[in-house]
Amino acid sequence: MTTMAAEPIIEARNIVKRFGGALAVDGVSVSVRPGEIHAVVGENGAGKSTLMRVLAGIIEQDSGDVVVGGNVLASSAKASIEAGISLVHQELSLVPEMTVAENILLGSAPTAVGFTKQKEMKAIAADALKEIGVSVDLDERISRLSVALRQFVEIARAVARKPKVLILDEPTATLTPAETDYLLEMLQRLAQGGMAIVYISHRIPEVFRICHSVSILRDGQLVHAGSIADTTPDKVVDMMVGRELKADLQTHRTSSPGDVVLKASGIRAPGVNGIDLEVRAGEIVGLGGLVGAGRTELVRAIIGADDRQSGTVTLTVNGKTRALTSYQSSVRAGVGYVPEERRTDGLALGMTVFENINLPNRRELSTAGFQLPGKIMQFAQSLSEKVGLRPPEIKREAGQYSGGNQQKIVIAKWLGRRPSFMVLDEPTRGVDVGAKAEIHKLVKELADQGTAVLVVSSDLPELLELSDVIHVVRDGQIMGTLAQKDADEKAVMSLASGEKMVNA
Amino acid sequence: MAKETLTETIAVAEAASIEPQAKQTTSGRLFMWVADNGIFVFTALLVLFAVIFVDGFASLVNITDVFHRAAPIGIVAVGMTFVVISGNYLDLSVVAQVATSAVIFIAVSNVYGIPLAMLAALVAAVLYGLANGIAVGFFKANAVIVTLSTTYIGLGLLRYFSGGSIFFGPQDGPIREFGLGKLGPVPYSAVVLLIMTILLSILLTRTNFGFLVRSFGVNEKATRLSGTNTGLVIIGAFIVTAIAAMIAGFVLAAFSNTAVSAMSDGYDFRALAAIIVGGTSVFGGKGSVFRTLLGVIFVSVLTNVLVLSQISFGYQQVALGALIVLAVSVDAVARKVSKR
Amino acid sequence: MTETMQLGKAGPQGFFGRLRTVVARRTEGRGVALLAVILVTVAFVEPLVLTAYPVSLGRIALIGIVALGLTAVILMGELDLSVASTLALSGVIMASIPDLRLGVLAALATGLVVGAINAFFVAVIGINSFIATLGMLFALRGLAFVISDEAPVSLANKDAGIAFGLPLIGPLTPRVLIFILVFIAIQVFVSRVKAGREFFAVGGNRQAAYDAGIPVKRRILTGFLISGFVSSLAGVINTLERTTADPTAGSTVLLASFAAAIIGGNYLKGGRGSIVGTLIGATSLGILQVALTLSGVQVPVQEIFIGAILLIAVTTDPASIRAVVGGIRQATRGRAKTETA
Amino acid sequence: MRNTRIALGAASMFAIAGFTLAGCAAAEPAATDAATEEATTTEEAAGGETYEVYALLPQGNDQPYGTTYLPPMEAKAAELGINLTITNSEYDADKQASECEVAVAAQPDGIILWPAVADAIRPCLEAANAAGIPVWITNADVNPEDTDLTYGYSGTDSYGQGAASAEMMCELADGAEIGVIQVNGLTGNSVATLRGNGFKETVAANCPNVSILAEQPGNWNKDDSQVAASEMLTAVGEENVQGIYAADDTMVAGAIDAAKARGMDVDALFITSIGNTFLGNPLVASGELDGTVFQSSSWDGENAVVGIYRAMTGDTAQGRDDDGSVLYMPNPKVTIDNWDSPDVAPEW
Repeated sequence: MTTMAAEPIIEARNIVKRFGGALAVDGVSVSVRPGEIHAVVGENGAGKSTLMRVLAGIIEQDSGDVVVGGNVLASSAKASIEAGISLVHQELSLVPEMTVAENILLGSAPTAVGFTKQKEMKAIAADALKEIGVSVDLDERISRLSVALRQFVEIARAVARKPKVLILDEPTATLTPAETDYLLEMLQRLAQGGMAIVYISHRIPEVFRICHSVSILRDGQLVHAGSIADTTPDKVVDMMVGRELKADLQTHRTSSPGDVVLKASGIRAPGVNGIDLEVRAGEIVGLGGLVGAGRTELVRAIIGADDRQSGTVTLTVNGKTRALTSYQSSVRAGVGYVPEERRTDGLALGMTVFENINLPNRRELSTAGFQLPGKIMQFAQSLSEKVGLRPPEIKREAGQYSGGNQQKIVIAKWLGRRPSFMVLDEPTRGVDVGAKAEIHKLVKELADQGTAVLVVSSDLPELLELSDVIHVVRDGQIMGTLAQKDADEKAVMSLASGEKMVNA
Repeated sequence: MAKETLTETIAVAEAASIEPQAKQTTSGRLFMWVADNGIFVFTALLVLFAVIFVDGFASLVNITDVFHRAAPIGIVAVGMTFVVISGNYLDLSVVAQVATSAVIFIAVSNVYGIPLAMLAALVAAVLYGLANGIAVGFFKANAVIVTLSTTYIGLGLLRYFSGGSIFFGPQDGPIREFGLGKLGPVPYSAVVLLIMTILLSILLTRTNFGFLVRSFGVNEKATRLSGTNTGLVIIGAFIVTAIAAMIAGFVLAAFSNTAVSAMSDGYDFRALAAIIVGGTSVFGGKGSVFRTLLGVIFVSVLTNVLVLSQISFGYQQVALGALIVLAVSVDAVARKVSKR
Repeated sequence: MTETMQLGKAGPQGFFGRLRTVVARRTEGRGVALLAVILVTVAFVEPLVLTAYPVSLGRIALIGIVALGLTAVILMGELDLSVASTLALSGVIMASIPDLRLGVLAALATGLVVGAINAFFVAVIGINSFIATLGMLFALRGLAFVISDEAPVSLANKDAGIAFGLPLIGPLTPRVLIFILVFIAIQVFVSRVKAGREFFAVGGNRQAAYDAGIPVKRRILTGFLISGFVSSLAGVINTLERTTADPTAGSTVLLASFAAAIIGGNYLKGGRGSIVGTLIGATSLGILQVALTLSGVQVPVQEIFIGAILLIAVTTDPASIRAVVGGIRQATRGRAKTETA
Repeated sequence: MRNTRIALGAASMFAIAGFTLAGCAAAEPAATDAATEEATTTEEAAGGETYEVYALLPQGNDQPYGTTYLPPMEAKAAELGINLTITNSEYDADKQASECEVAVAAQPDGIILWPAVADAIRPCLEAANAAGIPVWITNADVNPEDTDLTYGYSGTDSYGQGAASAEMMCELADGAEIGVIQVNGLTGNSVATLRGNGFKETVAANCPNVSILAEQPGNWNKDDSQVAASEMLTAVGEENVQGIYAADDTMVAGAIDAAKARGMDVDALFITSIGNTFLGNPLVASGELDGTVFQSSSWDGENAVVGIYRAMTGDTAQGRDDDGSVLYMPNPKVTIDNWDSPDVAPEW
């Protein structure tokens, strides 16, 4: 809110973009001044990403202008970049087999008669990394970097272009709280340097922490624009979803765990160094920690999705104890797994909703290997209604649904198996507030019905809201265990970052 | 513009979540229909053209010839559709598979009788399927090179053990009768093709195995993480292909009553061409056995028409190539237009 | 704060550390291993392969040159099945033009035109390159038959051709030298030139390439031009050396080139691989073939052998081994459990 | 290593498949002997003076002719103490050229060459010549301007075969105005081209009353030929066709089946071909095939070895001047009159 140049550096004027018959962005205007951090919030599918892609010249608008420093911008990625607009994408847009330096200067590497100037390129890349304070080997291939590090390389690329306008689309989705703090401070630094920043996020607290002004989109229309000071988190959320949902938010459940269902002992795998873990019927166990702490590796090793070097896992369902040896045996024994990478691992986006739901349930929905279409349809329909898929059109391709709805489909296909043990890895990453609440509700119901649930989440409020007990993982080991009553963000963070040691 | 086609998925995603009943313009729907059913239209037009302008085309005896062209390559193609839909490009080793089957069929039946011959051929076919399937499914090796190497190995063995000589069936007997037999103008070989198409179509669309082949083609990881042994699925796909190739070998051998290791040269890419013209995606996931059948009929009718018109071999190839590209271009363009 | 940012490894430590990283970053491991095995074996069994290296080089160049061009396309996740037909067509066109210089130019132009057409269908019309070039595979071969009237076309100036086949520098024939030049050119292009490096972006993450303002269509065009040009160059070389152009030429080229590229560690879906890898793959195959010829083993047995080598080569990719090891471990673990249970 | 073991496993699986084939090869004694002999014979005569000879062939066990060409060749080589190294370029001129380079580099005592593409062979000859290695041409001769680089030639004259077949067709037509259809070999294959031209040009020269109404490739395959022939009959109208020529017996058998399948009276048709093979000879006997040209693969194979032997032992010098430096395979015409005479007993 400090001193700001009066003139906006970038303006979007009545942008309209339709896909097929559908309006994605409906006459939206947004303007940002130098040094301003401007939040754009809205549910998935509200049109945020489309609007940003128009600003970055990746998509051509049907009508309306993008004005930078007073003159109208031609719609092309190159033009936008030259005009000083750079976009940090939601889904990482790095090239796996190119080096860090090359990725930072992708498409804009310095050349002499076509030849890349290696030294100069590395110098620029090094500066950019220095500016955001990250150290990484410039010659390393992206494919060998951790997710978080990739996110920072992504940001370094945007910064390296010395942009006037920096657009970040869900930059913290894959980051841990510590990294998020770092990123937010970094953005404030950049803004003070006079850069205009457009910040897209579902995480309302972050918005209120660093942003000066906010634009709220719903169904492709601008429903509110103004200074952050004149509004409150609750108001913002209400305007985003267009309905009261405080009810579903922040409702703790009183759980009464039953017998141990899952027992994992001495689990060793790449990134996992000897972990023992128990989950009881009707209990939600949360796994907290920083990205790269080995949580995903742990759960995948437990259920056999990845090969584990040593350790045994048993699943006890009404008295019968089975050993989980391979992933298939786990699924047959009654394990459900909602993976971290929804679009690539969770769903076959090119297939219809009912086909995705049929996938793990096919044996039950067929006789002698022949599918029973009627049964499959009925089954899928009831499930997609149960998880509140909107619209519940099971003949539609999964890829046509928004993130939140896609996640609901993933959950639905496992609910069909009445899992006795359910693993959810980052269940609401990149999911809008409304769907988030619904998914939380589903997870809780699942536990209430006696399923043992294991949740991995980097979203602390979510972890705290869902979990009955939280194990904090660092360097592939459980650093401490917190019961719901004495768990709070600080406690989890201190364990995750290894400041102190709590004995369970 | 390609920019759009690339962001297409995101686009549609947003469109859908905004306006569930996002209606397409009528012209858009028309173009989509053409895009989806191009092969039907093409085949219909080609046949219509031939009937009107190419004398002799409509004669019964010529229809038989078209079926003779379509049958062996068609049986291979409908089988290979499984490998293509599973997202593994193609199975080059069908060349070796057809020849092996044909030689075994004639040679063994000459001594030990037909049932044993079929059994021996079946063994060989299953071995092909297993070798290809294991290498691709479990070793995650590249299908093109795997099937290329099994082609070398297979033809090598065939030529080593058969000495490469040409084998003749008896001048009369069941094989001969089957080879020359007809239902009206339809030779038995074409009947076999039809039956194979129906059976494989059921296998692909109505069974869990077929479902898994398709879903593997769309997203391997998601299929695996739904608790599927994807390795077995791939092996299955290659075995289906191998058995189809085996039957093609029988048909070919019975028709010509001879068998030699060189008789199926070029079956690999010719079958692929038919599959692609039919509209099955080489990306995997999308496609159908009936489309492949149409593709085969289209290519066979085309060749037949060109020969009837006394076009030389060179021009025949040019026309075939051009039509492959044309058929797919129409599809691609129509899709783009319908997006507008 | 900074300690949070130290996630992931910093620069490698010490010489061996650095060496290990360098190795880990390469994609040619499999090819190198295969080549080593083959070299050692022939050194003992058929040393002539190495002593008569000009011959071996000749065979390598024959297999490899088209593969080099093909790799440029594969790096972008595209395919070019039309290379062999392009080779035949450009040869025929060259031979059917009386003036040698004109012929060579026309042939090379043919390659570029074919490349441009392929690129047009792939980049502009937007159809899968596998299909577009499959169509060209048939069409161009047919065209070669039409132009040549289905029979070999002799060069007007046979002596020039024969001269071309003779060693130029030391024992090296122009074919080998051109092959080396082509290798250097493409290698430098994809490793040092910006446009070439961006092939990896186009193949590795096309959306990212677009977003970064890389002219993807132009890159694709470049790639197909390279592969078309190199194919026609091979056609020219063959026609000169043979003193005649055969419309059926290159029947064994397409699959051999793919084998070379893939053994060399190139990833058919694009974004991963190297020209060096292709060179290694071609070298392995070439030496293997020469050795087998000299060994005098029956031809069918040679085929079986080559097939087996190829099969082993593709099934011993680190990823493959990991996949299988994992599977076996799970299987065995399963057995152990059922015993106890 | 585990993966190698798996790979071996795969290999052995194919071995099993192979043995299934071995079983069936037993059905064809000729074939099995061929297969087994090859292994042994070459070693046998390793005693005394042995010659190293490379045989650069464009076909082998991948073609029926090559299959029956090889055993007699190897038998004769063993008899003369010649150690053969055989290659197969599958009619790829570039592959054969490279094999030629390899052969020259190996410095053998002689090279037997069956050109894949005659026009393309001169560089190979010059290389061998420069290295002082005698070259004997077999089966298909080189171009006239190249003959002086060779020590001689033995084999058929593919063009002559086509011509001979044409002569028979002319006799059969006996001046009558008839139309014939022509089934060629694999497009672009040199033998196919030569035979095709031989037939066409001889017909044009000797009996213009015979007109060729249509021609299509049959790819040396019976099934392809059968369909192509039938389609040609449809195209030109079967009532206009009184004769059929096919470039080999396998394809003519297909053409005959096609005519039969259409209910044409095969005996009334004038049908000629080339080969007199196990498939063709019975057709001649039955009177369906009116005439074919005998091609003896064993003569071809044996004389290739005899030729290079004489070249290596100095019986014949470079060039074609000495008598016996050119041995043309007798290509007797086989008709109903002589089909059973021993000197035209079919070999393949």
